[in-house]
Amino acid sequence: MSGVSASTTMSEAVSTRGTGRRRRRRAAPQFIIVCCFVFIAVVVLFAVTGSLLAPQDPSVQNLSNITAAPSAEHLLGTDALGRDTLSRLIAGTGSAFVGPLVIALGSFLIGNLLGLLAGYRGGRVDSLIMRWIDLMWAIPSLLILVVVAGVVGASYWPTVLILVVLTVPLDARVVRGATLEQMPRPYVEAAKTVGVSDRRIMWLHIWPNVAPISVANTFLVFAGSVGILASLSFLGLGVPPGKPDWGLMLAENQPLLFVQPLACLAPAVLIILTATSMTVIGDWAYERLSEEGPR
Amino acid sequence: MNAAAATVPSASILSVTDLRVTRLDGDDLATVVSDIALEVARGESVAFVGESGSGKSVTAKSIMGLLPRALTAEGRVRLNGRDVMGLSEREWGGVRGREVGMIMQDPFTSLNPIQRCARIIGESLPRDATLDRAARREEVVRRLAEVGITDPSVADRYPFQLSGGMRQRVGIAAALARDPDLLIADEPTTALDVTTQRGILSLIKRIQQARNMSLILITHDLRVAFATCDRVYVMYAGSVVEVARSDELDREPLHPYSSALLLSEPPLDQRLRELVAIPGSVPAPDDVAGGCVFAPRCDWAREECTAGTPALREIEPGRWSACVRIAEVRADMARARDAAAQVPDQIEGPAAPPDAVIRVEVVSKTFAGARIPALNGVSVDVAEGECVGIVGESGSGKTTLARAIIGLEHISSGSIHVAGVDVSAWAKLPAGAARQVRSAVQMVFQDPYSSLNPKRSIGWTLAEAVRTHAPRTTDVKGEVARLLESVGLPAATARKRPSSLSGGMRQRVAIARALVARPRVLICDESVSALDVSVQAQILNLLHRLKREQHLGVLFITHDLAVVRQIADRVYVMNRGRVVESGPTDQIIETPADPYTVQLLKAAPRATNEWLSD
Amino acid sequence: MSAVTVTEPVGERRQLSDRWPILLFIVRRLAAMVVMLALVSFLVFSLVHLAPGNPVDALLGQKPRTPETVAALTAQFHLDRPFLEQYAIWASGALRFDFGTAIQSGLPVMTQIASRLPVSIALGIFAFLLTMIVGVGLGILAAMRRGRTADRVTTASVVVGLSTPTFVAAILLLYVFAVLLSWFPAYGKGSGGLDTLWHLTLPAIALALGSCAYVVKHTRAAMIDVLDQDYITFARARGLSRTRILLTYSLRNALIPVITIGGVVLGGLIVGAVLVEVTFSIQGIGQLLVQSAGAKDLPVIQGVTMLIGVLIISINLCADVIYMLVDPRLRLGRR
Amino acid sequence: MRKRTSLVAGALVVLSLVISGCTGGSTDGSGDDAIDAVKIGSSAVTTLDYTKSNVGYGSGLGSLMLEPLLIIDADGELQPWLAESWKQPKPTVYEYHLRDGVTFSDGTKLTAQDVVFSYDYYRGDGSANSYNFPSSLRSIEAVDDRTVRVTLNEPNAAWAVVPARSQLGIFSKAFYDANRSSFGQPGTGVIGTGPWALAEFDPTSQATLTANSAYWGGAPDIQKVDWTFFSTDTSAAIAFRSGELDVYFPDENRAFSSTAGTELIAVPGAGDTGNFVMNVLVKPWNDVHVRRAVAMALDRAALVEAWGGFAEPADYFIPPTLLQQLGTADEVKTALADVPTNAFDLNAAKAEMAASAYPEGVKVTIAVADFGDSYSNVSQAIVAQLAAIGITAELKAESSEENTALALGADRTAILAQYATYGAVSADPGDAFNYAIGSANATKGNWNGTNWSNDKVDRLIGEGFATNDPAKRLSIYAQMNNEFAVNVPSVPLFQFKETLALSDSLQWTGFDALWTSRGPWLLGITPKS
Repeated sequence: MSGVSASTTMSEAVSTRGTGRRRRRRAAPQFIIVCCFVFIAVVVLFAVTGSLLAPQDPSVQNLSNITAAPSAEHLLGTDALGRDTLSRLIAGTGSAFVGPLVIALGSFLIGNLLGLLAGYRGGRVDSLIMRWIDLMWAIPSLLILVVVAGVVGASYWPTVLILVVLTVPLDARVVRGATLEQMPRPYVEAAKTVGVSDRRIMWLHIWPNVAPISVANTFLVFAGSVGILASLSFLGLGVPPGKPDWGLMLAENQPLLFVQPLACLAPAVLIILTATSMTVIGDWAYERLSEEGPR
Repeated sequence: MNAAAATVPSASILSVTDLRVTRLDGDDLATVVSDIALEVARGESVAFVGESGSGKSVTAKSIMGLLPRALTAEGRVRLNGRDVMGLSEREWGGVRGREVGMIMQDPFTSLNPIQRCARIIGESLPRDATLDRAARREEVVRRLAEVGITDPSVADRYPFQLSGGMRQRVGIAAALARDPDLLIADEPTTALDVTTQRGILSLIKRIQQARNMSLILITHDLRVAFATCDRVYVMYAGSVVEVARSDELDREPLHPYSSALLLSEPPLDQRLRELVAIPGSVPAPDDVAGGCVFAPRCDWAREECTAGTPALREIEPGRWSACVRIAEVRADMARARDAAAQVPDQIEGPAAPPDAVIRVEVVSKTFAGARIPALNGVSVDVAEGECVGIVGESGSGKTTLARAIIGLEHISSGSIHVAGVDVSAWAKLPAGAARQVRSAVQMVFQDPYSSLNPKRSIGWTLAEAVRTHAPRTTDVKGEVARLLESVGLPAATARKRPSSLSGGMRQRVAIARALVARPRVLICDESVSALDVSVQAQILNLLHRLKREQHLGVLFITHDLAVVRQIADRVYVMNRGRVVESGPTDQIIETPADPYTVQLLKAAPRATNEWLSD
Repeated sequence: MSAVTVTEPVGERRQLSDRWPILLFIVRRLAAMVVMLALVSFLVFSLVHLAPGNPVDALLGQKPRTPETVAALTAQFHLDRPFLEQYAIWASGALRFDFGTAIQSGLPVMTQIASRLPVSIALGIFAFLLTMIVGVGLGILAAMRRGRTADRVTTASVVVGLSTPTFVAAILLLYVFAVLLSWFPAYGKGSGGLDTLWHLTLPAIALALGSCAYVVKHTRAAMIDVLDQDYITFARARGLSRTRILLTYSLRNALIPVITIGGVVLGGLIVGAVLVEVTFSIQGIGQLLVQSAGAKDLPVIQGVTMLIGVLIISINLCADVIYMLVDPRLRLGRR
Repeated sequence: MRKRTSLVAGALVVLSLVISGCTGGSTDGSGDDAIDAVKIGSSAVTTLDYTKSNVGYGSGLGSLMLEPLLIIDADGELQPWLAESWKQPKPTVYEYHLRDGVTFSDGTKLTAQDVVFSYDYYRGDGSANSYNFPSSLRSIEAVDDRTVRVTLNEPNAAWAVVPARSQLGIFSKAFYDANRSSFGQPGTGVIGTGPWALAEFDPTSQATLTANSAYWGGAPDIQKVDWTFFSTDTSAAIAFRSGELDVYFPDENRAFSSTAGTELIAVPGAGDTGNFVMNVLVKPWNDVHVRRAVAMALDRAALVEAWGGFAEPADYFIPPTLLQQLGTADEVKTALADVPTNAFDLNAAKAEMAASAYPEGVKVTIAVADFGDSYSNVSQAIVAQLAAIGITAELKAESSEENTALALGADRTAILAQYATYGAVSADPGDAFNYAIGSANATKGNWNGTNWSNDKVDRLIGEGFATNDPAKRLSIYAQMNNEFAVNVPSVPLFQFKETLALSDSLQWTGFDALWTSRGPWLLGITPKS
């Protein structure tokens, strides 16, 4: 202890104020987080390779071997047209993953841009976004999609685009809220008084502090989109019949619950796993991003 | 350690031995306080004094079994002769409120926001009382009267409808409802204005004496402790370093830390040449374990100081110190105190020079929806090289004024000129003029913990400021290092994130950032009020030095007259949006003209009993 | 006790104006709601109008038709009028709460909605009660047992619950409890009373699952926040009983933010009901919407969208008003 | 999407008519066999006003209350029902004499005015039911209280069976007059002469019917009918499995059977067929070689599997079962002997492809409307089978409305090839599919989705109705089948069976494809002895 100079001990004192007020939330145990990453990695792999890695052609029918129980040849059995369930699940990974990815990224980009603008500048952008959000509030997006898809008969990509449009204001609101929370913080005002340009303040000062919540929210949007897209397929809106798609498989194979339940339950489980994994990873990302330097 | 036992003549109501509190931090156990021993006699008032992180509050909470979840206490706490350490929450129910009560620090958060005052007090009344509604109500009104609230309608108000002082009075009434034998007041006035502080403290003292109740007052302010309490426990980094009667400690502290703490406290009655600051900041207990906790910051520290944990030793009857070298350094310390008390030969010219950098003329400002203007015809001048103080309580408009000058608020009427540029309408300033104004005036904010972007390193923040003001600077890194050095920080600080710096260091960084623009006037908005006194002294000295060396003008905004006395040449006293009085600092403080100034001065803490007696 | 005079100002009296902020708030929100509904109705109207297909075709189905029939139906539903006129006809009816006649069934839209509303409302309320009771209960439990096993299990379930789409939950529940175990009926709304309750149990659970997780998450956070408040410590320091602290301090304060959550949840349940009703063959308004959307039954689509819009906006308005009433800080205005 | 299924399929079941079978319901009300309640299911019925929606009769619910003038017996012969006799004084005039002592369930007497009013109501403008009346119908009038006279502008062989249609059930005019605005709707319902009367009607869940003790045929054995509405076959199947359902007519047969855990009763169908329809106005279907190749590339037996079974492979456009109206089975067989069947033959199909304009194969788009899983499955199987001859097909999902709008639209080239069901709307072999053939129907608002016809077919259509001679008509329709087989505008794939799920405790000995033409069909169901 002897000979410790004042300046080194100074740095040891950790304040309990300011940053300390944000409660540390424990994310899931390490093991589970790793599992989620591995699962998502596998999903991404299948989404990229498509049906290349599927044991069989997902669209090949075998009408003499319909609703077969699991066997060595068909690990998860077959459906009402004798197609291999496992292969169809693998082939369906793409539409289960890519759409939500586009929705999450799209609304992340636009939402952050608009949210930051609205929060920072207020004025017209702000009221536009707020009205947009009010509208979304009045009529929830799934209902809009049901009406749109039911009436217009929207298919996959239009649905994805509509979802981006519907999600943007929600994202923007999150970012706007977080921005408004940051705005009165002295560091923002300090940057202003130092003469830092608005653009720099927005993107280099405020945004990094908004990012954790925005990124975590994006993962939630992803998880939610998995559900919404699957819901629409389930209602028969969005994906043409015969296309391997988890939500559609759930709907198509629901009548098989008594005969070959796996054909229906397997996609259900995959939908839950994908959404859950993304949520967990989102939580993890939030925590990592919220860390404020070395402690 | 049977330290304090002997000092207490009559039967003690509270006796604590070997108290140790640890915090579970992840998988690590961190010490919060250790080896605490203390004794409180019936009817006695005792103060725990120390800076933030000294463990005084935690000690009080462990006495009441109210430690937060993450903290664990071991040791022995005897209350009225009974060991209360292992009590269950149910058993505590009979002890708390009845044997020991507590007043919390922040009256804004310690009262249930959705209950009316009558309920808050009523539910705290003894449970067994077979009072009917009317009688209970009467009792509540009586209790309110006891804490000085004579308006019975207050009982029907919600806490948020009351001022801070009123809330604290309601809190005291609630804490006293079961007539506890011992009252713990945990910094009961830190969240309040100075004028309110005196009222609350004198109320507590009066009630304590009237009821012959024991009192533990937790405070960071030695003057408050001396004025209120019989004895003082000085705490530092989780340990008690000195125990003494108030008057004796005031006369001669017997521990270098107590001595330094007293010295860094700015006096109101005179202006010192320089405040004595303690270098560095309060360490974590575990970092200074195994030796004298103050050794790293102590001028008199020798090898023997860190050879082992020093115990409290009775130096004189009733006087205990943990300094192992006290016998050797006692005289030294006395000399140091004398030296510090030196008054400067003369104070710089007070008159406002004609070429004011900041010229505020009859500025008014009313916030949207507010009925009372935040600023009401305020005129203020600040010139280069002078330090102008603005003193006022919360709500006086002093911060609004500062923000208006720097362009963070729009004014309703009047004019503000900075460096000759009319900045009444900031938004409409041409870019060139804005830059000119920016480089004339800069600001240091109150809260050092949030005025730096938590996501950016110190170096990044400073470099950005450098590039903003000197776009062609080639050696940004060198410039950053130079800036850090000018505020007394090592160049290596640039790599750190704000979260790893202490409050004082962050405030130095904030000042460094403000200095990038080479401003002619620096506005300091309560820039030292969030800091511990020892650190406050450092920053005040730094500002002093900058003023002298760089001929920097300072507009110093504070609620603390003593601080103003030390730093300001001229002072404006503000109350409710108006400047009620202005003039040279010494003149205002010594011969105040306005009744409000008189009231402020009366309220400023003094280390004597008279301060609290009306 | 010698009286000490207090010089500090006591808060101003403003009882008369106390109630005005709420009234004003409600009036403003209602006005906004009308504008919003007009906008939504116009959007839906143009959407349906622009989409391919013809409701008369939907009505007559895959069957031979006579030109007279087609002409008569076209005239009956004003399909031969210009778009704006069609909307004007609809809007003037809607102002008188006449939403026209359903194309598919020929019933007045109001009648058709009215006949399906009870089961949806029953399902919604059932799920809402489940959500709030279980959600708040678990949230409090988790907060009180913070860091312990009960909390960890709850928190983990919340993540899964939040990530499980309603219809997936519905199918899994259907499979396990109706198909494998046969504990619950798997379709329909039963024949009223307890039987209906019995029939709606699985759908309500499926519906409540996600929102329940949401409520747990927020209740837990609110409760933890409250438990850390100074006033709880102060209450303990005064020796108040644990029950009292739990009920009048922790719960009441923690539940104030949960009221807003309740509004959000109820809105979410209305949406989720669409999928649950389809999965469990409950002929409620959700299914009516899906069906009508498919059939381009514009009057019904409009009616249901308006209904849901009004419901959601009113629910949130109610939640806000209750929030204001329950929290004196909002009711009386801070400072 | 399942909604559509039930609506369309319901219509098919009812519209298909007449041929063979045995006696319908026994109407003797012996109290010994009384059954307390029978639980029947169907898709939702929103109204019993047949002019508003066809699901009322489509489900079979309405026929328990509203009875037709005539019925068709098991041999396909017309039999008296509300009309005790009828005659045809002139080729264009039919007179129906009502049974004496028939009362409505509210006790009022059935008169000729009720019949006239009901018919006029059904054929009015805007009625969903008006297609049942030929355009040659001039008037319907009451000659006296018990006699109704129908006058046609010109002779029409198809009129004879019209009064036997279940969708033309007679209701009480007085009741209608008293309940104009709410007629047929929940809370009001309808009043007919049938053995059961409506007691409760909630379109969102169920209807309850109670026995009409004053029924002219004697009080029925079944005291109460609990009729439940299901939104999907699956939910009905689960209900059946748990014993909450006694009678159900499924659409998704195989799924229903496995989910309900019951063997379906299946009888030969009335004439509804599944077809692959190609629009000859667009490429590549304008090439007859392609169409022939398609016909021979489709493996009907496999497609039956994809459909979910409960169908027979079909070889002719007008099925022999319908033609048996005009002759014995042998006569029909002889008449069709020379008609090619385009049987499954991949090599022949490939040869046709090679002879076509697309020897290297071709890419096509096939529509699939949301009529149900079976539709989707068959369409997917067709896509797979066409791949074998180099036709790469892509499925395009359409809502049923979109599909209908395209099919009936002015732009005839916009119609995509698709798998479609041809419902036999009449028992008459000429009338059954008349709406879907000929050049007159290849126009806006009409159902000839192939847009194909030729002079010969157009001529045959007219000749078929102009004569009443069965042998002549059989020959005409055999020629028509030949035209279709040679030109293949559509490929007949299979003929549906009529299916029924019936609980073990009940029996229905007379169940056949014509069950809806038996008046109150539930009279045929009795407890198993």
